[in-house]
Amino acid sequence: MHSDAFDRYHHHESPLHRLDPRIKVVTVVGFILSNALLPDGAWSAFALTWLFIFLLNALSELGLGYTFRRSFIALPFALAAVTVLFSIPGNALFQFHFMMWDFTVSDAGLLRFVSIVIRSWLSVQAAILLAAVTRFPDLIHAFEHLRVPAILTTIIAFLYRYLFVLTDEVMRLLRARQSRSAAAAGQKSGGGVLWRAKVSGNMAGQLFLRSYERSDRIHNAMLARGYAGHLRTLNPHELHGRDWAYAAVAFLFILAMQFVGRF
Amino acid sequence: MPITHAVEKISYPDCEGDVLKVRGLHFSYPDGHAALRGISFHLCSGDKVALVGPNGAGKSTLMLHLNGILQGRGEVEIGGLRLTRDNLPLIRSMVGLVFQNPDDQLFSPTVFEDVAFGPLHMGLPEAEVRARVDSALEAVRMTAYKERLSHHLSVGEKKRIAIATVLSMNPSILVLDEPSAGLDPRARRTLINLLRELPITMLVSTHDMRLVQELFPRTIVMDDGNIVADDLTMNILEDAELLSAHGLEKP
Amino acid sequence: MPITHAVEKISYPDCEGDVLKVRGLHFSYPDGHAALRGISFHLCSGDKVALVGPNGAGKSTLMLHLNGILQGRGEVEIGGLRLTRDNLPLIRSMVGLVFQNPDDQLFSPTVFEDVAFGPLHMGLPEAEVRARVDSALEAVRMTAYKERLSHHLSVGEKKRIAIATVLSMNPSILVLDEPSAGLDPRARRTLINLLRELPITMLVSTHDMRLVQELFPRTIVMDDGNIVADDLTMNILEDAELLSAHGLEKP
Amino acid sequence: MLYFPVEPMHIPNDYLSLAVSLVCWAVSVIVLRTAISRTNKSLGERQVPLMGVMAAFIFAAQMINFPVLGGTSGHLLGGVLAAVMLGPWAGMLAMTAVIAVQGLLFQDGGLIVMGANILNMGLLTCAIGYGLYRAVLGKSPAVKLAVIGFAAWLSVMAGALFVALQIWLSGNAELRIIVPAMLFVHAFIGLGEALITVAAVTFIMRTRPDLLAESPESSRGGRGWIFAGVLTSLVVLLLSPLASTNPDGLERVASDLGLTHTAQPAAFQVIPDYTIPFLGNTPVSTILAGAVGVIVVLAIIFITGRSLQNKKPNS
Ligand SMILES: Nc1ncnc2c1ncn2[C@@H]1O[C@H](COP(=O)(O)OP(=O)(O)OP(=O)(O)O)[C@@H](O)[C@H]1O
Ligand SMILES: Nc1ncnc2c1ncn2[C@@H]1O[C@H](COP(=O)(O)OP(=O)(O)OP(=O)(O)O)[C@@H](O)[C@H]1O
Ligand SMILES: [Mg+2]
Ligand SMILES: [Mg+2]
Repeated sequence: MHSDAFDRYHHHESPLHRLDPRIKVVTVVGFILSNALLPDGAWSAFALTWLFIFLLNALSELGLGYTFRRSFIALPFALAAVTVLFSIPGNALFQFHFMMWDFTVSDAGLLRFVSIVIRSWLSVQAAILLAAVTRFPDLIHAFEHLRVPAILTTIIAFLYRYLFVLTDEVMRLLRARQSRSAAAAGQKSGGGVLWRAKVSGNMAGQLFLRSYERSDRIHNAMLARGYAGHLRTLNPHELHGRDWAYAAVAFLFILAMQFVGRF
Repeated sequence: MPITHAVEKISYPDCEGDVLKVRGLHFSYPDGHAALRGISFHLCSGDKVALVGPNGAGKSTLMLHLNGILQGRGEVEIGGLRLTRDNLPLIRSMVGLVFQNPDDQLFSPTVFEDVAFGPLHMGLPEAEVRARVDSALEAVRMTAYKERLSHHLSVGEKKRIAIATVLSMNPSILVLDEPSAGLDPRARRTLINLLRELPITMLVSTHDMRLVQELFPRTIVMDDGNIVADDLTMNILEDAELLSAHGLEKP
Repeated sequence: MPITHAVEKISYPDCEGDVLKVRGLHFSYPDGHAALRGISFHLCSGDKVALVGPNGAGKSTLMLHLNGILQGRGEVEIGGLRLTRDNLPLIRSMVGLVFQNPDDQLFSPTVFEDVAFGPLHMGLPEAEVRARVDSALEAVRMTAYKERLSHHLSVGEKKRIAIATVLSMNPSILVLDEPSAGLDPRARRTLINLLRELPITMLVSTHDMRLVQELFPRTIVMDDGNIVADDLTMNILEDAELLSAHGLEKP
Repeated sequence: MLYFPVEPMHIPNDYLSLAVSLVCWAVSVIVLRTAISRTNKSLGERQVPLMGVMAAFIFAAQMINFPVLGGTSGHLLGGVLAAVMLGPWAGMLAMTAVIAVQGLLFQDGGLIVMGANILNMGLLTCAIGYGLYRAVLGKSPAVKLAVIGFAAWLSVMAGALFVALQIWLSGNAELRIIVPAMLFVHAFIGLGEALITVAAVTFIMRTRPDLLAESPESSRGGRGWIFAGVLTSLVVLLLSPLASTNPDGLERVASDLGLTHTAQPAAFQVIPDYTIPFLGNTPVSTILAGAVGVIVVLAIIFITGRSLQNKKPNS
């Protein structure tokens, strides 16, 4: 079995893939921040930003609609912003009653809601693109260079490596339980909720022990290869002219969006 | 010593698949990889069949279809009952699936709890559950281990307990995924004897060609999602061309 | 086909243990379980030795002593150098230990980083590290995999990369714990050929008696923390009594 | 799909105002900075693979579910389990790594709001979990399990309450609605968390009691954690009913503290999210405020990174 489904990286030889990961991280963060700073209802800026993402999609050789398609997985979260509809006073569009509350959807609320969903959706697309054109280990390197403490990046590197091993293990545990979740003919099956919860807890405990013991073995393997408490890595990354050029373009674009969005 | 099977003992193919019938089974994983490309075969009551083929042939994928953990296009019939979403729980009580790694099968702290999971989930009364656990442990000769912690057992012991966890559900067919992997010769021998004695239909995937030769009168060879041969083991093992074409070796 | 070794090719015992010498090694785990009870043996340059014995015999425990991950009572000498706390880093660069499960050995996200881990921690300069990685990957014929992510590899590929991770440290002795477990026949064959070609002293624990027969002129049998036999493989495999007493089988 | 986001608690980007997001980032960075220096100090060399694999464990364990009712299922968040098994600081780092990967790789929770997500799901849960557990360290297994179960439930409620408060402070929801709604839903989710956590710890107690040995080494936590845990719990326990039954009171407090404006007809309406007072509520002011906030946070992260870099021997 494998959990390749976890992989967000898609290998191509595009200009975006070749960019230095630091530049990619910094510009994506800048891009997302810029989105957050756009005022509600900055439609033209939203549209231009989306075009920009479209353009990057094209550059990445992933296909024009790649991030667009992928971004739908994040859409259910739009529900979380529903409360905005009722929270901003303005001209009432319609009203309804639910349990002990009265809800009023106002025009301002609607505007805010739509703006939040769009901004969030644009940001998600940028993040999806980043993960699709940057190998995760390079992403970790980038964060190392951006002075995220080494211990955190190391934990994340191990997490990433063993994510695949352990989720495979979980999948197999879940399958084993599933395949024994049987019923006799004409009989109610499943057991009580408490019992089911206990079984899940047992599985978590089981997984914990195995992970714990595995970390012991990994530590042994590291010792066997000379580890003495500090990790060393080679830095494979170098900043080129094209990286700076791209950074400059992205920065100008962000400034332009802020201008378009506000005036 | 390899046992060569007297031909008259072999009952193949003398039935219409009363225990298991698979017809035109196709399956692709979500990432688009086609793992099964039209599998058809059947098992008769009492059959003991080996499933061999190189890594990635689709053996495990096929096994996961037999009790509906995966559901592809095509038909699976267990004991004359067509597998559908509605009768999944019932089917699961008829097909006992044992995974390669016993650690994946044993998720409870004690042996008893693990063997009792199936019957408990089926909603059987307590006395019946206890009786089933006892007879399943008896069958794999691990009665003394009832109160032990699964975590501390040796691999060979775990393997046997893993088999008990499905025997306790009184399955009509046992499906084992690579049961002998990682066992030392003694544990492997014990397992072979156990499998030989269990009076139940079984389908066993393995890379261990000696096990195939010793234990299974009939062998199915899979490669790349297809069944490329389904014949008496002795015929298959004689077919050097077939073996080498599918990365297998004569024992 | 099993290869039977011509007797004149065998160089045992014609040295004083210039590569590895173990004398009177005792070890108990913290829980009091005595896993090694006085182990003594030696390896000569170029030796390829199998270490066999039932589950729990202490094979893995012994291997962990050879580069000081565990330290028991007794003496371990590598290349004439007595293993002490001070020369641990040096010893670890001389003993290449490969664990059974490649997922425990390949802990870095990419193949390159994993193979470079050892040389980097030996403090070698960058150019030297890169050269070592290249030649190690060359030796296991996985050069094309340098930039791959470890979790994408098949078990057989992982096994080979795991061997490369220690080859890159230019060890004078290779210690492998059950290298063939879980491999399909083709991958197993590739591994056997690789081990046969590597011109390096090796000690290999395994349950795979055919591997022993094919590859190793000399075999050490362990049981219950003791070495119960240390002889030419052909002699050991003929000694039916010895084999059955220690849960082994002739291939 | 193999990966499914399990908690309705990951806040996406832009659902919090920039100001609230940045404040949460600042708080998280400060706490994590301490966690890092503590674990660095007490770091047995085997802690690095241990924490990494444990983070992967939490990630994987979140996929273990059990059917509850009508197709819904219970899941594990894991903060309390991590804190009890690894100690508070290591637990926080492991949870942070999990949330970071969920955000970076799976877009489950945004980058800007990651500080808030870390605070809600990683830091609070570990503080409550370890603090309460630490208080009963010498007691009988039954007492310990009961407290762990309660802590697990409370940790989910704490996360939910903080999410609600952050959304409210961002001006995106009314207190009177969001708090009861979040708490109501999570009261049930919390039960699942409690059941799984207790069963998992019981399992470990039975199979490897040595891992739960009562040796509060320095990598675990001192008695100070009891104070931290109980205090956090009290805040959650007192604030939840207050916010649900008497939102006006809380709103008044917030506006008195300058967190929200009361000048507007509806008390909950606007917050001074990213405006600079003397420039008024103009676009320029908003941009400047945002920029200032970003600079402040970057400075904090930078200084933290530097001070840590200096402490470590060069490797
Ligand atoms: N979860 C998955 N997602 C995508 N592809 C998968 C998944 N699991 C298996 N595959 C692929 O499906 C094919 C069949 O896999 P399967 O595990 O059934 O092979 P197998 O015959 O059991 O091999 P082995 O002998 O190694 O156990 C392989 O190519 C494998 O890479
Ligand atoms: N960490 C440990 N704590 C206590 N006992 C242990 C530990 N690891 C191994 N043992 C015990 O020490 C003995 C030797 O174990 P070891 O792993 O060396 O056996 P082995 O020969 O490698 O077996 P296998 O063939 O199953 O790998 C066994 O009885 C085992 O139960
Ligand atoms: Mg398989
Ligand atoms: Mg071993």
